[in-house]
Amino acid sequence: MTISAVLLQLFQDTLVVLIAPLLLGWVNQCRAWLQNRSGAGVLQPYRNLAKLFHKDAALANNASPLFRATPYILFAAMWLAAALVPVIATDLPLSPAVDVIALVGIFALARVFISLAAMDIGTSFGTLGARREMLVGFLAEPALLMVFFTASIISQSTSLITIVETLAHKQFVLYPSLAFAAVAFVMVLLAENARIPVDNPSTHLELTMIHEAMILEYSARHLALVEWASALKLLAYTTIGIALFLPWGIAEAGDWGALPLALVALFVKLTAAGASLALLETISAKMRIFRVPEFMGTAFLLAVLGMLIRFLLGS
Amino acid sequence: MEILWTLAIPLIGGLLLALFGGRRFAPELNSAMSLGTFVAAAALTVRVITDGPITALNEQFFVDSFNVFLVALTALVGLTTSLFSRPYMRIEQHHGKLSVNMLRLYHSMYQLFTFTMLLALLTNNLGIMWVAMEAATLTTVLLVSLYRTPASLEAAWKYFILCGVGIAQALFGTILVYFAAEKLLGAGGNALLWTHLDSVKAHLEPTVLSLAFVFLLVGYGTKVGLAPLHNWLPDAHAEGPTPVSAVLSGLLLNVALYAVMRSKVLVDGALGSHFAGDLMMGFGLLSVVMAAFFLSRQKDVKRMFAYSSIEHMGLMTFAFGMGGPVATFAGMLHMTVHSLTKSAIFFAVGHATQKAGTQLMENIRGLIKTSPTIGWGLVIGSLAILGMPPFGVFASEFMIITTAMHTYPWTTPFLLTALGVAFAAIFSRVQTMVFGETVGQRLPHPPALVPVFVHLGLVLLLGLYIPPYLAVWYRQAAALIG
Amino acid sequence: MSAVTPLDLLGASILGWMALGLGGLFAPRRAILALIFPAGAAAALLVAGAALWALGAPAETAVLPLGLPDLPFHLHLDTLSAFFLLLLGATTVGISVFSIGYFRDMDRATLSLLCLEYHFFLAAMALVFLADDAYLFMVAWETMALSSYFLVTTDHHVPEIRRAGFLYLLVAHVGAIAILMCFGVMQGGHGDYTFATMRDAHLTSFWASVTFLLALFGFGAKAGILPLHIWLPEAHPAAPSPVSAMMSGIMLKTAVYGILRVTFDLLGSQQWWWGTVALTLGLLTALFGVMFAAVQTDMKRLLAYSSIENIGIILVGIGLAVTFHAFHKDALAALALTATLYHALNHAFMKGLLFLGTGSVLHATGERNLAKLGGLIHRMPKLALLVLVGSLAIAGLPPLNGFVSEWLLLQAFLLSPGLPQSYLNMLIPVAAAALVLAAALAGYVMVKFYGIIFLGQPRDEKIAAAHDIGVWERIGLTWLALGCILLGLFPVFVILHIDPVAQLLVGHTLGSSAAQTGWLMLTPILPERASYSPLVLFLIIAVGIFFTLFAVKKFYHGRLRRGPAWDCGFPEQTARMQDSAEGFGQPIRQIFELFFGIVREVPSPFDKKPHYHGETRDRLWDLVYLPIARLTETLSALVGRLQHGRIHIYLLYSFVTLLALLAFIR
Amino acid sequence: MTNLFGQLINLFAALLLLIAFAMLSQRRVLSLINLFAFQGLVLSVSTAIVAWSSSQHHLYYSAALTLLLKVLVLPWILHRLIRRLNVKWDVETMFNIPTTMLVGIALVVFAFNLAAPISQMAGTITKGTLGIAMASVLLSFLMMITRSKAVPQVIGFLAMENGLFFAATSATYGMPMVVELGIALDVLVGMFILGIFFFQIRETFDSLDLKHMEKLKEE
Repeated sequence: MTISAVLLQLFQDTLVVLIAPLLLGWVNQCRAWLQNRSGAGVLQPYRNLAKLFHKDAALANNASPLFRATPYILFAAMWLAAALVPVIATDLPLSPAVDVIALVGIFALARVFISLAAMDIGTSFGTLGARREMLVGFLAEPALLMVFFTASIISQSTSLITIVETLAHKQFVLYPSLAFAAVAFVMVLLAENARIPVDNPSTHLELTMIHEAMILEYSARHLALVEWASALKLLAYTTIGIALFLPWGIAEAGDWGALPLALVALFVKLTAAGASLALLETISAKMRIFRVPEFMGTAFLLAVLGMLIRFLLGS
Repeated sequence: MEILWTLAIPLIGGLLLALFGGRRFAPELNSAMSLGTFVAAAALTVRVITDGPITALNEQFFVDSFNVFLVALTALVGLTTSLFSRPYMRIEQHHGKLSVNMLRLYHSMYQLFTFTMLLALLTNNLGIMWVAMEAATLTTVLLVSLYRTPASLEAAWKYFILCGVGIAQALFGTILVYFAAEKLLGAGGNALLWTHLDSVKAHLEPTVLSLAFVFLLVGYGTKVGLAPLHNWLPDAHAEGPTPVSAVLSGLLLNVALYAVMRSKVLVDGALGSHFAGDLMMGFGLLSVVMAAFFLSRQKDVKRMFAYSSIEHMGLMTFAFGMGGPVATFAGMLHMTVHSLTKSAIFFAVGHATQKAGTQLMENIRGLIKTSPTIGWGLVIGSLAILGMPPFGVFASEFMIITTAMHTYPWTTPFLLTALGVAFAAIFSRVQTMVFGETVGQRLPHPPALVPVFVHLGLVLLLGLYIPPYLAVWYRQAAALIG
Repeated sequence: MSAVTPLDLLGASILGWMALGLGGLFAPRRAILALIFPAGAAAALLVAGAALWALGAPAETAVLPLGLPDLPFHLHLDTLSAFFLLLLGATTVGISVFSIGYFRDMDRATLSLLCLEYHFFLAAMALVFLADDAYLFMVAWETMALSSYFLVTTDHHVPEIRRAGFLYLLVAHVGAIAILMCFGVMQGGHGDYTFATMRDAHLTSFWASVTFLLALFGFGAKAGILPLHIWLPEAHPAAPSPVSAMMSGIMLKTAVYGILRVTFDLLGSQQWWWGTVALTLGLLTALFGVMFAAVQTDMKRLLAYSSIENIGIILVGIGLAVTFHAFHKDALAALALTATLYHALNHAFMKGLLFLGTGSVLHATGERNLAKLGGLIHRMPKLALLVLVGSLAIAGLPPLNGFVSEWLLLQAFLLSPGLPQSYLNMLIPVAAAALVLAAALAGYVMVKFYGIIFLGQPRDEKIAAAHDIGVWERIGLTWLALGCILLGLFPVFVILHIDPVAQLLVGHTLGSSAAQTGWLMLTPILPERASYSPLVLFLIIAVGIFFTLFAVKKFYHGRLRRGPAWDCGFPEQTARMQDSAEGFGQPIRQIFELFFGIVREVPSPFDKKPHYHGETRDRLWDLVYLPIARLTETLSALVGRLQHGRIHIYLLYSFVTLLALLAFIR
Repeated sequence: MTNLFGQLINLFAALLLLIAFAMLSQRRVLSLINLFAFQGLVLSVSTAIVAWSSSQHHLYYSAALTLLLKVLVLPWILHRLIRRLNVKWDVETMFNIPTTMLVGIALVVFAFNLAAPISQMAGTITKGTLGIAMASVLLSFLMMITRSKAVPQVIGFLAMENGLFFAATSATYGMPMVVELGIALDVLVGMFILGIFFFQIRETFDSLDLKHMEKLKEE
């Protein structure tokens, strides 16, 4: 691994941490516009974080060390996830350490920890949120893996780098299987990032909320970290989607000239992705919590279908 | 010479005990006599193993390694049972179930029964063998009806009539054998001597012999307890005094099977086909399966183990029927371990029933709590009889099942089912008897559990290590009966 | 000829175990705790060491002067045996040390019996792995079953426990007979039962398949493969926790060992559809197990069902290996096999840890019912930490060990395309999906398990009195937890040790390719195909955490207030209002409703004493076992009619038999 | 000369079979006993004839033994028994007599062609009698099945013994002496035991009807 690669890795690490809230802000802003609201501006998430970081932390009496440790673990895990997706260039030295399966594993790790933390206080809300989160998770996780498998069967590999290189730089082929996978992936993304129609990040209505219910007991710095982590998660998912389904423009290993172009491409893609995400959220309605399994099941089936098609048609 | 002692001691014992059987020292005398018998039998065994087969009294008696092993077994179990019956019978008397005369009858008949069985084993004359078997029936009939209760009388009556009729068929078979033999050996005594028959068996008339074997099988098979001729067996075992159940299961059935085997050898020689073997396999399999299903309905503990005896006799018959060195070896091993284990179980059961004051299993509870020795004896014994390693029963079942699986695969589903059902039936009941909360009163005399653990120890030994001389001995016997 | 060989050491420690067990009968209570169990642990350590040594050493054989006349006991120590002995020894160290503390307040009589059975159980399992002839194998196998039965029924005055024990022994016995028959097919017919001759015996494809199916049935009964699993959720909870740990962690693996031994070693060649059978069964078992685990309300039952799930996963691996090997894709077979063995090893550690953990909880609170527990992280922090490791591991989360083996297995799935059987190629992705589903559900289960027991507030007053674990328990648990972590962080080393086994069974290894980019990076086939480095991942996360922590400490004033949890403006929140275990399982129950037999009685709004009772029953019980029981009932009723009591009828039987036979020979 | 003996023996054999049928159809205990005694007589006479014709001297002893045991002693015991137990009632059978007879005839046919191939090779002058012996054994078996009281059942048992004995003498010039003695002893002892039994059964069930002894069974 070259020094340049190390630099690139560090660059991506910092970059993702910094732009994650921006993406969140952008999505919210688009939603505001789509709902004919002026919106708080794309920088609102940064302001929130800053505010939270200045507050005094309030902790429930029977909060255990686990409760306090979780935000850090969460943040680190999501940061790792976002940092390892080869979205600018494909020679990330750390990326081989984590292939797609491990990536899913990391998401699962984060999910388990936040759920445990939610159960720690022992309010009915926390446990309820944890349960719903795990419910969504155990259906989303296989779906996500199936999406990855479709891609990795095409590229004969589970390492992100190889996948991206195959999809981006081999001669262009249309993969119907990937189309199915893409749809499934979007559904998973919505579910995993607590977006409508599965969850609504902007309400605290106990009948529906999932993510918010879990982090109800967090405050100040802990809350800030958690929020930041979920922003990172959104970014990670988006970049994964980009890497899998619109990988064009990602720079090849050692190709420094392509970097700026790649960066531009990334920002364009992110903008588009954020906008379309907001659009999706606006046009769809929140569904009952018991409908969620059906929703996720559909995603899962679509992904499996994609894989089968891959086997059947070899395309 | 040893032969004479082996036969004389129990005979004398029977006569002596007919006189003093009611005295206070009678149980000890009984044990002493059995001990004498055992010593003589042991001497005989040693001699046969060293010098090979011997005959005596111008060939009226004949001992080869096949029957000497049964002689030794009979003498041993006879001894241990007499040891067990000392406290057992005293307790029965203490509970007022037995009068002095009954006790006298019991002791005398016990010895005579031993005598008849040894005679049946040792004689070289098929006719005398028949006589001895009939005599064994008569003595045990008296033993079974010892308590004079309606149930015991009914059991004894059925036992007498069914076995009498069966034995009569066996006599007809014997006559037919004689009829076939006298053409070759000439009329008179020799034509019934097994040694002579064995020497000319190849030339015996096949049709007659096959006919004879049917009668012999039905006849002696009744005493072996093969289904569907077994109906006397559970009643007799359940209603007689427990020592008698022990010797019935442990010895009488073996001797009957011995008679069947002797005739099988002749028939195989004459027919040169697997006819006899097929019949025995059929009966054996039927007995195993039927007994297994009977087992799962039992309420009376002794009755249950009686059915288990039917099952195991069926298994042996099946093994002998399959023939071949491995199966025959396994069959004889199974004879040994079954006698030892089953009698041990009956010893434990005897004391357990005395404690609980009933033979109904749902009223026997928590033996391990009250008297751990009886409880563990019963558990270990049952596990052994159910074919759990490392006990000897498993060793023989191992060989039987694997051989069957290889030679007659179609039989194995039946065996699997039967063994499974039998396991469920017996173990579920034994478990409730030994575990859990307890009932039952103290016994007026200390129970005799040495025999139990001696037997189980031997069975354990046979499961893990069969001494070479024993193996050689079994092999000789297996070679004799093919 | 070196002075001492691994086999000697193993033999020594097996004898040692037996001696210790017998010693337990006579030793006083203190001595049993202070000497015998530690000594047993030491012997276990010796076993582990010797096994590790044997993994590198050539195979050894020995013949004991015991056994049947033609058949003295044959011992054979090859790499397969060595691997499983390693599993046995390494896990037992932790469990035995734990037991020292766990059994401290048990009365002498019970303790000495338990000590006897415990150590004979260990010795029997070791002998199962070493046996090289059918007879010794069966003896060891059944001794194992028997001793574990007595262990299960340790407090036999509880009727349920008696029932559980009986069920267990019955299934075990039927399975054993099936195994016996399987050996019966393989033996040459000349009464030679050594495995050596079985290897040489050439079976027709039909008989080979019969053997495989018999083995699958027989060993499946011990492993708890569907539908022979029913004894498992009864027996494992019934036993004292260290025993549950051994049964779940180690004993189930003896069945895995048996299947591998018979399928790959004794039957030289396989047929591909065997693999399909195993694969399907495995998937069903895994899904079934995890589903039922999700709805349990008894913590030990929950773990038992999770064991069923893991056995299913292992069976899936075996199925893949068989399929690949049948198609002569040995590299893939090696991959699948390695994954299988790895998972077996992991499961031993994880499940051992968790069962011991529940044991400590049970010991401290006297409560097995999840509805009563809660908040133990405050009362028993040390235990909580150790169990957390186990829970994360068994939930299959990186960087712990559970993830590695599942990762390898998924790799095997992904590399499968290109099998000659087209519909196998269809089946395999679906199978992969199902496997992933099971793994994800395991996460759900473990969150429930850990969250309900350790987090939240105590749901019952007496929990408040719970005390943390003593030093022996802590050492034992730490040993296992360390195992989970190290197995997770250094997969390459583990795989290098599994290689000899793969070499033996499928004639191909993984290590050469797995370690090609150094011990840090695990690359099963090629670096660009797949790579995973738990250590790096772990370090990155750690660095991330510390960096964040540092940054926050640096820029944040760190003021902190403690207060009551937010009650949503509803003042009287009680601990009873927390989500219960059953509630936590509710979504699963709703989604997979048709698999559960659900029995619930819900109170009406007007009940004076509102009472709720809900249980989820095993459908298979009603579908498979009750019919069998009824059939037996009816059959024996029919047979019973024959014993009619009338002597004339009996005479008639004899008469008819006689006539029939006469007619037959005529 | 010899074929005269042969005819005589065949005659007696036929007589034996006839008696067996008579017993099968007989309802009264007393006459059953008499028939049994008569059967014994026929048996011993035929044995004596065989002895004379084939100059097998030990057969005289067995003939004498038969005479003593089966014609004098056993009937005497039986007579005393039924007098002491006063059971002179009629014997009701399980099936009605004609059916039994039909079954019996079927049995005879069966026995005959079962024994046919064997009788061919019988060296004695008494070929063919083996079938009759077998038939009478089966008939007495049938009788034991059909009788519902204890005493007739025992008589059937003894009659079976007779059939066997006839088989022995007719087919093979008799078993070795020692065996015959043994058999005789067994029969005698058995009879005694049965005698004791009758009294015990009687005093326990105050009847000799077997339907009281159907308690032991699987319910």
